[in-house]
Amino acid sequence: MANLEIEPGSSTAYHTGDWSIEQPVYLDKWPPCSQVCPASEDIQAWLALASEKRWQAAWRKLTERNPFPATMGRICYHACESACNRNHLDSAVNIHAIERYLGDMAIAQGWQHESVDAQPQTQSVAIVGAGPAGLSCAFQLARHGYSVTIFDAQDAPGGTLHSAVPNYRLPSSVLAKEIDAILDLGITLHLNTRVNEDELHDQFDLVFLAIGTQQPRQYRGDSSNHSVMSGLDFLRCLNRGEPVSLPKQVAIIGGGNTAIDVARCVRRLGASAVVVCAQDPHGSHHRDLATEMPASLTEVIEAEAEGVQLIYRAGVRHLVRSGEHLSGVEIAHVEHVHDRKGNFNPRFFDGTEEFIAAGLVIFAIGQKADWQGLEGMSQANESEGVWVGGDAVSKSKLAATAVGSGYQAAMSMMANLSGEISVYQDHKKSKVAYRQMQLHYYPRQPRCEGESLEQRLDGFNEVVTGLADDDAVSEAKRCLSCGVCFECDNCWHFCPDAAVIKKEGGYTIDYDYCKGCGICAQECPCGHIDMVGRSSESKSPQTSL
Amino acid sequence: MTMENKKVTDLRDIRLHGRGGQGTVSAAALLALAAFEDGFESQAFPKFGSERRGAPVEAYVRISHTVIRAHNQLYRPDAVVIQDAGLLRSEPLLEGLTPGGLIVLNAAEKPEGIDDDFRWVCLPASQIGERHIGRPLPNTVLLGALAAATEWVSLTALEQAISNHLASKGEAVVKANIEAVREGYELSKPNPP
Amino acid sequence: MDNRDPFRYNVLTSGHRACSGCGEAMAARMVTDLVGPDAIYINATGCLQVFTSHNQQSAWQAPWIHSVFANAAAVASGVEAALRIKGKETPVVVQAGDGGTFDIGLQCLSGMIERGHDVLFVCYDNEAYMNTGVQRSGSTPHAVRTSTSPPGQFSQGKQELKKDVISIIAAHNMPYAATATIAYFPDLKAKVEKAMRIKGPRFLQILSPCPLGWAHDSALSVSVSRLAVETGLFPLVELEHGELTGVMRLAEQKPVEEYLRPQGRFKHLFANKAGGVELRHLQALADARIRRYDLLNVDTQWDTETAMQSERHGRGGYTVSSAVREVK
Amino acid sequence: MKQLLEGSLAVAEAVRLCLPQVVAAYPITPQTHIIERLAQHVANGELEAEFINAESEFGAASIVLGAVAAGARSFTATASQGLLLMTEVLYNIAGLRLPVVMICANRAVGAPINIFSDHQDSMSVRDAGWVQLYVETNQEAVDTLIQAYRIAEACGLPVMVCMDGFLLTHTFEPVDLPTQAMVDGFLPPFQFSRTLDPVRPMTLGGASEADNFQEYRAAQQAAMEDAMPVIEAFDAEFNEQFGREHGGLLQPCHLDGAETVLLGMGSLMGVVRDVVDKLRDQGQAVGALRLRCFRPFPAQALARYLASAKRIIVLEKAISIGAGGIVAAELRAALHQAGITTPVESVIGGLGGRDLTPDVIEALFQKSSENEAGATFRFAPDHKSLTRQNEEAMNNG
Repeated sequence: MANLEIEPGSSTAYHTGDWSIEQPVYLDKWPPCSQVCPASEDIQAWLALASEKRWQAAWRKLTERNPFPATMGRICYHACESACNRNHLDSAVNIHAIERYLGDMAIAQGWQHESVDAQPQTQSVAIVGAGPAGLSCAFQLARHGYSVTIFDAQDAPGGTLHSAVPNYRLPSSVLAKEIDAILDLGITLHLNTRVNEDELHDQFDLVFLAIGTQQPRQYRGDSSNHSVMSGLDFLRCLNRGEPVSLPKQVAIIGGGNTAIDVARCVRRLGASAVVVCAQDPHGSHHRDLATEMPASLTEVIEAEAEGVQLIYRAGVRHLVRSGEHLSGVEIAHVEHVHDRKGNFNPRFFDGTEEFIAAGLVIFAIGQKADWQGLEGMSQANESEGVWVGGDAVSKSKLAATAVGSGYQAAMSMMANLSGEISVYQDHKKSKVAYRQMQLHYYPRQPRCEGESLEQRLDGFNEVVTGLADDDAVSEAKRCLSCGVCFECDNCWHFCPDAAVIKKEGGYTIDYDYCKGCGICAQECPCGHIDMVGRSSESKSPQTSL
Repeated sequence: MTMENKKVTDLRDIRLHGRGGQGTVSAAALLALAAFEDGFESQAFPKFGSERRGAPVEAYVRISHTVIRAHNQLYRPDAVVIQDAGLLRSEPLLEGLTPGGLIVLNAAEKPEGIDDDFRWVCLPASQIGERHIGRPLPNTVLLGALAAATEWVSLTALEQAISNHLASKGEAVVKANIEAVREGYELSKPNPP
Repeated sequence: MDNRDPFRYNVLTSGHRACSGCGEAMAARMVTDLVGPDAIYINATGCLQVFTSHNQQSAWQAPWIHSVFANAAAVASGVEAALRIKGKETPVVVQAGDGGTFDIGLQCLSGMIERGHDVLFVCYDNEAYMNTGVQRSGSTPHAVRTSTSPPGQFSQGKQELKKDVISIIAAHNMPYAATATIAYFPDLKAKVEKAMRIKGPRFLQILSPCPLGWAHDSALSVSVSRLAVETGLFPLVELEHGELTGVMRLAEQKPVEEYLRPQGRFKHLFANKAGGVELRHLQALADARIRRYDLLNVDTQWDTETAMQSERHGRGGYTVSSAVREVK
Repeated sequence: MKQLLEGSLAVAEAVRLCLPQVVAAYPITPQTHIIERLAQHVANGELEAEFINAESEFGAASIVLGAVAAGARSFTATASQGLLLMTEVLYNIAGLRLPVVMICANRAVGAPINIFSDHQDSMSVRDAGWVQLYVETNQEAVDTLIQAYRIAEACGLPVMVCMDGFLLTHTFEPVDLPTQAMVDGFLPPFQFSRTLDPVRPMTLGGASEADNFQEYRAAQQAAMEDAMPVIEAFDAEFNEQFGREHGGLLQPCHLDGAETVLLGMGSLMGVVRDVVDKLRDQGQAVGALRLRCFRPFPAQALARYLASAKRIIVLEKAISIGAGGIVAAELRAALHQAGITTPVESVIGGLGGRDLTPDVIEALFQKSSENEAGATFRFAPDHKSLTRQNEEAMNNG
């Protein structure tokens, strides 16, 4: 055949795909923020929507997993930001600020949650505890058409969020509005109600126990209640608006967030605060001994800025009294607080004693569940129609953990009720570390912060304001979209073989022509493309749509 | 080439000598054109090679009653036109000139030591040319002289050839050259017997 | 014709037989899709011509002609002259490798530019004669191993320097001459579009890594070309009528070793002391280029960091300059 | 109407009449007057074309290659070293089957450098796939140039019109230039089916492999063979319209009853004709045959014309160094193929401008001891020594 002209594009008859040893595949991966988020929020997804100013869509995407964005945006200690791959480029995306921005916007705009299933279900579920776990579970069930009834012993819903989170961090009105939005899905709430096992068994198909930890752990070394109180009680009093009078100096015992909350409240009431905690400060911890201070670093820094004094690796040997009057505490270097079996058994080093003057000691050394009336259910399991979640059973006492726990319970219960296996299988996608990404494709851009109040010790006003509108967009755009295609076109531009086809909203790889050079995977900024060994089955075009 | 060949084709061969810049090749072309005007077949060509200003230049003309088919060089001229007498000292200008052949020389008078076998026409063609053309160009003056001395081409035909060939250079140039060719012709007309 | 991709023409489409990871194929695809199918392409002999027109199968979807190695610019001159006399405004684009530009094709290219033909000449510079098996060219950088500049007891690879062809081209009172590389698509796109808006001869030198000849992993073609820029060894510049009018600033200067390490063609430099001298020589060459073009301080629209930035939903594709020309 | 014109100018006029749209060339003696005149025509607006001053002959050939591929009738001219510098592109033009027309102002090839006429240049590229037509006079150059475009465009073959440098290009001769209307009546406007055009994109000049390359060459060979009747037919058609013909492939001179026939190409045949006339007048049975079309090589026609000759002399102005006469070798093969056993005397002369005078030609017609020695070829005698011998003979009586 001696043609003087060759047909355009006739090379497509030759399938260079046969040359390949490896082939690229598009793979949506689980970004580190979502991976560490206790509520398993799809952070990348709602940030992407926010970056396009699709605010309501972003809010809906967020609340699929967590119906408390305004609340969590304020109080969550945002592990997501510590894990953010952007820390390897400049600084983490200000996720919590955008979350709060979305939550506040939803409240301001009066956005309503929408049902997922139009069809109401016949089964009914009881939930004990109207804290974040119970409300999260109720929210999911109600969205899916189940009849939900919540019982709570308190006079207001919200659990610890309501009773023990200081107003300067979470104004009570914000929480109330988010709870109202949840209840608006048609959830029945019985307050001031202690329900018993039999009632639950008789009236409901399934039960979710989310009773939280409402009982403070007591200090064992001193039986006198005078000049000693628990952190939880202290915060409850404050949130109820009861008058609190303090001595000049207050010692707070404990290394958790409650201790820090208490200390900062003490400062706001005009007294000086010393926090004595058994753990190491952040940044010099011994991870194997699990001695890292559990309080959020941000909170600690804020507290120190507000004049709170912190003493690390110290424990209370005993309270020092002159008669009934408390004069202070004697502390000493503590090697460990709990022994190997987990029992409270502190070991102090002699010769390290120190006196801390204090007119009041507030112990914030943990809380426990109150099983009164539900003792029989405390050991029940799902086969008996009982789910247990929230702070009462989880090691982490974070509100977001409780929200996640409620979500998991709801999904599991619905699967149980419908007889279908849950389709929600989080944490099964592969992870994406910054080393799998090409960070040079992203512009460096400083993080936008909300503004802090200067005169913060004057009262219990919110310390941090929300983001400005423009800042929320540009901050959302800082998301690297780890492991999730954001259609940058790199794979499409860089394919030497025109084997990447661009479609509306994504790309397809034409394996007939892909030679498997690996450039697309190498140059994908967000690590969305993996090279895999070529198998005969994977010959059909693979898409990222 | 032998004389016999020449008789066969009734050729008249003319060789022109000059220096680069004197219009030697142009003169050959004009002569051939004039012959062609008169109804002859003719052919003109330079001594092949590159042209360098000031260097000796030769050009040739064939005039015939019959079609000229030869494209080879010309060795036995019947007339030689010499545009620069100085060349006589260095170049074999008269080589091959047939016995009784004509020499048309750009000089006020006949130089000494030239074979008496040849016929002569001498005239200060550069001066005449300068008078008419403004530059010491002897070529058309010498053509007029050649025409007058040989009657191989007519003056009318030469004038016509000049008009055609030099038309692109403008009317003034044509006119000046026609005057020059006329003067060369007039000066060289053989005295009436 | 192949219309698989709704978002670009695929002027150079699939099924071509370039090596896996070919930088030249990538560069040519970018350029030809930016120029579009309403143009006439002239190709010099070389890899691109061979792998796109293999044995009665063509990967081109635009009018395309190949004649011989040295004459692409002259063929383009003829095509352009023909179009001009016919009153057509079809753009004419030459594609050649570094051999067809720096060496054997330089004379025709120089003639084309001097005569002012309205032609875009694109050199896909892969710094050696790859088509014939990696022999040294005038574009091969100093100290590179090729099959005709092998390292040995008395040699550390190519002794001579890479020819500064962009300066040679620019010295023709050239309306537009620029360097680019595949790593910076937005920059490449801007330069192609700018070139297509200018009338007269235009020249683009696009650094196009060759995984075979440079001996790097085929996945690294883009990364390596980026490092060539970031180290200062391959400055991205624009010259108009001989004047420097555009430079890609280096956000930071990377040591040349980062560029050299992944490439087998520089491997011998890491083997002994003599190689070490050449490493310092290459660093000095990079430093000199940085000084010459003021790559670290010059005030520019983009730098090597900002020019890289990916954006959600891409940076625009291939909507194209032939339209721009029609408007003009 | 006949005019006395320099050969270069005459063919330049012929080129102008063919209305090429692109003219590209690089100056080389003795081709320069042709392109200078065309440049002037373009400058004056007498020819609507792009005149491209190429940077080399290689570039010039490439430019017309591109121009024809883009659908424009084009022209170039060169000679000697310039033609050889074009060689690669000449093959390419032919391989792409582009109907390019060019003039080769035949000149010797150095070293030593020599600007004068012989046929070594065009003979050296005889295998490149171009039709080669060698002309005898400037009139024929004009007419052949016009025919060349018709042939090239009808056959899809490039055509090289070979005219002797200086001997034709620099010689003023009477030439009858046709009018534009006459040329237009003979040469239709250029239509090229493989024009580069986005409206119908195609790939030209792609790579080929062992399993089809030979077919490309076979197709070129077939086109060449098919071109022979076309060349003859167009010359005949030209004759009808213009009243002049040039023999098509071959032009005989006094072949009737000729026992000794001299075969040659180009302008040297003028002197040969003069000599044949003279010898015929003297009663000698001599004749001549002019090979006008060297490529395609008209082997069968040659055998027909030479079937009855008793002695065949081939005089050619080129040499295949190490072998001898090129035309002679091909003629021997052609005659052998046709079963004709007449010996072919191969004579090489006129190299580098050496004059082939009537004396030389006459000497060739005479039998000499050298002829009978059975040499593969010999060089023609030098005209100066022959003249001296003749003069001495005359003087001696």
